[in-house]
Amino acid sequence: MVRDGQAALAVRAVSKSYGATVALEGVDLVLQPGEVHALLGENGAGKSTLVKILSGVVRPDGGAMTLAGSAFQPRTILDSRSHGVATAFQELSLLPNLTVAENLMMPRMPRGRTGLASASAARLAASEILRRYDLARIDADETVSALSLADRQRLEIVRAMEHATRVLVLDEPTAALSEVEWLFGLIRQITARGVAVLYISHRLAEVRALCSRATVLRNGRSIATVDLAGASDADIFEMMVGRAVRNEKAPRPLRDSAAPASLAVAGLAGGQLKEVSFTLRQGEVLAVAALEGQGQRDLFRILAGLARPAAGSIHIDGKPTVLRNPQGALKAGRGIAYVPEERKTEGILSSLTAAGNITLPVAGRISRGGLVWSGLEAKAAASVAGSVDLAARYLSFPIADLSGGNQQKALLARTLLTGAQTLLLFDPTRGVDVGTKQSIYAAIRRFADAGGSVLFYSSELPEVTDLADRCMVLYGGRIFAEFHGEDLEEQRLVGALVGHAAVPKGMPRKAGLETGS
Amino acid sequence: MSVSEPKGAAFQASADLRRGGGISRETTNAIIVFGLSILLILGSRFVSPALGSWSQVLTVLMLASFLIVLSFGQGLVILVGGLDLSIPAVITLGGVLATGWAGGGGDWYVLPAILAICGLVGAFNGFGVTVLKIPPFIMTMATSIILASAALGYTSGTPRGASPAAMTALMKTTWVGIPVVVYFVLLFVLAGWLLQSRTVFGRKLYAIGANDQAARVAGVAIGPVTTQAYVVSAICAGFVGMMLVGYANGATLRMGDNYLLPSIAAVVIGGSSILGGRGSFIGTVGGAVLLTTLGTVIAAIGLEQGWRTVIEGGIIVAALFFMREEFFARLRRPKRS
Amino acid sequence: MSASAVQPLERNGGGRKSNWVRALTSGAAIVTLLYVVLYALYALWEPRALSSYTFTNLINNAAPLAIAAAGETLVVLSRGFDLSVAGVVSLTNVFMAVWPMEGPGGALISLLGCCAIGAVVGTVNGWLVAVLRLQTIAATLGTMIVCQGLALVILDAPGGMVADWVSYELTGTLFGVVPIAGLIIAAVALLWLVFLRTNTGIGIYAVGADEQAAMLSGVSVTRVRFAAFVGAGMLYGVAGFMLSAQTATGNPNAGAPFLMLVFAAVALGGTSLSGGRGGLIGSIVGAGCLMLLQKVLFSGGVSSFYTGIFQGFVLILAILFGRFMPRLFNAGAKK
Amino acid sequence: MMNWKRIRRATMLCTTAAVALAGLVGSAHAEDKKFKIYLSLSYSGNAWQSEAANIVKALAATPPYDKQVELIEVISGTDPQAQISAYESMIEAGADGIVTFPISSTALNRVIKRGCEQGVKFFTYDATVTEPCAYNVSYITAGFGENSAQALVNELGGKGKIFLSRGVPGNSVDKRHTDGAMHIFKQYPGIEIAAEYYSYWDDRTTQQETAKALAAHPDVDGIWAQAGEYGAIQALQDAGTKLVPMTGENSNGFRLALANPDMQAKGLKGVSAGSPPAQSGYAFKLLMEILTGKRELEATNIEYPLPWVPAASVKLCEGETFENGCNAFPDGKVPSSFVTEVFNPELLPELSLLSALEGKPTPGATIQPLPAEIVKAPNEPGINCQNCEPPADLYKLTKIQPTVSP
Repeated sequence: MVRDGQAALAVRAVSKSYGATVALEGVDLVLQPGEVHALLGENGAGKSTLVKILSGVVRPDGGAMTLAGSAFQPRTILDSRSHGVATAFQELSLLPNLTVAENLMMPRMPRGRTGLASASAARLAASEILRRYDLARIDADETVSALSLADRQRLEIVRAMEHATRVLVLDEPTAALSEVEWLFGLIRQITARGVAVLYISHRLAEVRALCSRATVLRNGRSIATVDLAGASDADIFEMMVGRAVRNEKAPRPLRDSAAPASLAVAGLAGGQLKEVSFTLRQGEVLAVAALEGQGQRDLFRILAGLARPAAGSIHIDGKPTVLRNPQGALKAGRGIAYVPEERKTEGILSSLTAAGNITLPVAGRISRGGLVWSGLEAKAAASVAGSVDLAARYLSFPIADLSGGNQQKALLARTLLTGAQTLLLFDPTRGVDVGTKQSIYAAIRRFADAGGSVLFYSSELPEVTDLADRCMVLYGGRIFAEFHGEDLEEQRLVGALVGHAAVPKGMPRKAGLETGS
Repeated sequence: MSVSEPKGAAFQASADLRRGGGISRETTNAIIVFGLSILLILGSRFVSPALGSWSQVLTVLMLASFLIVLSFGQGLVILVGGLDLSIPAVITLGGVLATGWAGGGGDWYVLPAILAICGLVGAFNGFGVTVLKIPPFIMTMATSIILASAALGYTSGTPRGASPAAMTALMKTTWVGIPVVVYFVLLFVLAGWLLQSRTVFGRKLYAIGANDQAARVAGVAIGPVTTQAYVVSAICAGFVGMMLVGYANGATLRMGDNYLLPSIAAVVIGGSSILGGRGSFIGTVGGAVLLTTLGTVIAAIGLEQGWRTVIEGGIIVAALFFMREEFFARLRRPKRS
Repeated sequence: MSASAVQPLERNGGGRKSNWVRALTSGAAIVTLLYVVLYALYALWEPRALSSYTFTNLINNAAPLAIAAAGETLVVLSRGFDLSVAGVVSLTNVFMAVWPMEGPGGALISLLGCCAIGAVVGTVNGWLVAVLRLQTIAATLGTMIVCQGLALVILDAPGGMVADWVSYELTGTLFGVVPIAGLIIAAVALLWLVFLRTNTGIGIYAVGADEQAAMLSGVSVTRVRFAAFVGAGMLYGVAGFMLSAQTATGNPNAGAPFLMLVFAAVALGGTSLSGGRGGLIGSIVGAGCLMLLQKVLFSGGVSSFYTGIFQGFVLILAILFGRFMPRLFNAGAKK
Repeated sequence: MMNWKRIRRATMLCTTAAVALAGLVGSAHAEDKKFKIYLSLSYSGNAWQSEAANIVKALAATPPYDKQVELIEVISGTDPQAQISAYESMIEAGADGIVTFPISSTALNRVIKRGCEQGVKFFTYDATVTEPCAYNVSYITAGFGENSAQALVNELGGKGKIFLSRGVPGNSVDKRHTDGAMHIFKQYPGIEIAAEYYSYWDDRTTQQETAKALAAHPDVDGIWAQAGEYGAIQALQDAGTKLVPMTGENSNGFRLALANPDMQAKGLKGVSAGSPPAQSGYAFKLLMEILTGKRELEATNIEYPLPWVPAASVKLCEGETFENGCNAFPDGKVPSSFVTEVFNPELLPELSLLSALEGKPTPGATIQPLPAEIVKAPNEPGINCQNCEPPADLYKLTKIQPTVSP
């Protein structure tokens, strides 16, 4: 055991309650200088609260923290930053209406000769920072809202790194990044300077690649700090979940390729989508794999009725269909339901209960005499809650009070309850913990086995290979490659994602020449 | 803008353990406003011994009836994250048409027809807000200006005629010693509460107000539903115009002017979020009753108008203070050793 | 507030606009274009519109609303609504009329007094909203009513006399051509440009766009909110000062007409009522447009019974126009 | 880049639209030479305002004025700035005279002075301005407050609880009336003012505010009201108890009530006095006589007589005008909110009900000359002059004498 005095950061017996709710209780955590330390735990285990305490957003009720031996009690973000502790937040703390330069300089702009904030000085300083982090292609004058989600995440990371002289906290830094080498390189550089990194991620592969030790949180307590080399995935999962998790790949029977098509798309274009044709059959789970910004978002939004295609045709259950809006999509053929990418902005209705969220699209169906009865609502919600493994007691809670994983389960339950036979799932397990992932996978498989069709996009390749019957790789707005059966394995996918794999027949070569984002 | 924050998305304590603790915030709010009203009525005995009586309660309910009906509509619009500034103009429209077309007698179908016309104004608001995407504040303000001008032109400045018989009956008769309008208000409150809290329509309004993009993804037809909220608001305002005509037996073009801010205040004091997605009609009713009670008590104190106004403003701020989230959190939080 | 339900497909990187296109399609530029068009119409019907006398009148007329709208913009940008504008204008107007102070020195003291009144009200608003976290529209409704009451306490009927120096010099011209009121507006605009280049100035945009993210970026949301309300209050004070110069007398209800007009001016000036986008200069010109519109309708001989119909539709059309122009340019820039 | 093309196209679009609009609306100019007279209202929408405006319109359409006058009505709203702006526009448009209901007694002074310097004649009616170059035609100085207060005191026998139903807070007319009334009430220690509230000169508001006051003081003995008085009667009726003596202004409903035996039996007594819309007609005719050279008159304050109709004097009109001393119209002919004092057989014989209701001239009528004499109003600081001394007997009673001693 190392003494706290030598540690970059030592957290001892920190606790925090919100009203009657205990978020953290007796959490211990020690980071050594130059170490990348993983913080693991399910959603709701208290990771975010700990991050907020470290960043000075929230003050703990009890416990002590020391930074390089001296007491550390940050009271604001700036306070903690001035001590060399900086955080890249999961919910991105960038201001969409300000420029890249302003965001990077926030909250204090560099001054010009007049003593006033100078746009040119900010631009210069920002460009210099961007260059150092290998992001010179981002224009410092661009407003952040014009950047892709991945670039915003990069910016968030860069900003934290700029201020982290002692401790860098990265909360789900790869949620929107499809390639991680850039980040890993930066982390190696910064740890070489002696900065400690607290790395929070649900992707165990990443964690193993980066970190030597990990601290596991469960129900607001720190369960253990383990040497990752000496712990198997199963061990870690068990610590996180408190029970053993089975994680073998279920053998999938080969799909009947003659099953009727539930969704057929031809020549679809719009936004970044150039020309996409494919068929999704009943009982099939079809994955879309792509790097950030290859048109997958447009594809899903068009199919969900949220955006209009510029060209192309959509057949649903054999009938040509024009999708005007989501309610139209729900009614088209046997129904298309969508689980959106951004839970917070497009998913949950924060002031409603979980049950209210789940039953919203079918509120008309479950009403009696024009009125919604809470009993009927609860019954309807409970009927699907089980199939996504959502505990029934959560149904009456405001959904905003649930963890991200349970929110995601509720959203999936909502699509199931609509009775739609085609599901569009955009990154359904983003920011979701291991246990929840398994529940979601199981729900998706059950749905497909019962004859439903699923089109999903995922930023995690293991998810694609585990779950999908077939996978299309989108590149430059087109379907660049397609894999199924034996071919569906990570190595091949990785190549195709960046456009470097052996080009399948009939694909124009030039697509491979364009560089990824 | 490509990413917009959901309304009122606060920092979530992402612990599944956190919970509401039995009573919802809306209920507590409503209890607080009603409690304040009752306290005010009881306390007003100190101002005048005649106050605090049953007849004062009846007077308050009768005078509050206008505000209750109005703020129901305003509340629905606020629930979807909008604001209806056209209320005064629509009140006038309802009043002017009621006296002009149905004054004294008139055919029974005239009153619904007038409400339908008011509904059209609401549809116009809804059209501007949902299709043209004009901010509700501006759209309804423009409607208000247009409508006021049209009413001025239509009447050349003087509304004619008297109250329709039905409205006079509603406002002037009593049944078992209680004004008929009080029964009406009780029924209206029940119906309004059901509509807002228990119907599919109400549910959709909450959804839109909470997060319109998410509601859209969930298959809620944002445009039509939002428009309906404006239509309901306009119909309520038009009906209040007719009630006022029944009450005072005649219309003027400025009869709605003093109702705009109270209609918003009642909703907000009742605990609704001005950003939408939160609130209950019962709370709003409490807000309307509180404001009206305040009016009767203030009318009875012998202070200069200026100071009375100061007190009125102060009480509004105080009511908001008690309605704060933090205040609730403190109420709910059990004492910890 | 309302929905931007239909989102354009997200642009990733491409379609970048150059700075000058951005400037030209900003709210301020569009509303300025509107102003020019309205002025052209006015001049067409009323040749005297081009005289410096008329122009001075126009500026004098618009100055109080323009400055009040400028103040409101600060609050709106930080995602709030400030109804106290009506109260502060009434209160300062009454202050000016009940305690007139002669001469340039007196005017300066009066101005400082007005600013101080505004600052106090702004501080109360800031405390209610930023510290106690009350809803802006409701909290400022309360302070507005309190201020209106205080104005009535000080002066229970229109009357009093504003100092001659204030009412003559501030409505006059410099060198016979430059309206003094215009200079004061220009000074406000200049202060804004300076303020824009302070941390708090940028912070207002940050808070208006996303309070949460702003806080996580290290912006002190409380301080920024406070600054917005105090700054707004002071500008309302200046607006009351200018109104007093123009009417030369006190009226305890003087501020009431500002309540709705400032928001119309702000929206017309291209500031998003849901915060984070827009600017103060647009609001100033927007206020000018509202005042000019009255003149245009008058000179156009529109029957008084129907001017409201025109005003309402102009408001709607102007907002649509403001939305349509950037698209026009965007389409151009993409080719 | 095609930006310039875009800009040009946009600009052209705007200009075309502007020119088209100009052609559409701007054709109303350039008639043969008539007196250009503006009727400037602050707001419109209640019976009083539109009757006053209608009277001017009717007179302007009555021969020979119909050939001599181009009358343009402008309604600028309750915002003094808007009225300032409207006056400025009128001056620029070459107005000969402006007949106006000013929104503020002081805020408009500057622009009025500027107008006077350019030769524009300003005639205010009812409400006044303190700028000395304007002509104020008003009953305000005629003592509505003190006379009606004395009448109420007389009815109450010098003691009782009363309500004051006032006008608009912060308004100078309301203040003048109330000051006058308080001057009387203060002399009677037996008079207790139980409640004082603002009713905005509106029936509906009066009714609601009176209802609130009644909740606190059901034992009220009398009501002193400004315009909106009919609402107070309705509030008393709603409360279902009794009626009490009250004074108020000139609504037809109030006069009918005063004369109604049933209501008298329940306790209603009182006087109808107050603001006559006919002032506007008098102001307009004075303006025309000056413009047409029939009269020389230095700018001054002109008093319009205070109408005074106690219950016993209420007399229904058979026809369309005030004839044979009648002063109210039967129920059904006009709404209860109709302000009856629209006629003046002496000053405005040209008018009929048609004129007051619709602004149309009386068929066959021609403009009759005004009596040569005018009644000069006393100085009242803040009302019709600034920095002036009020007469010592400012609140002297003219219509009624005290019948009870304090």
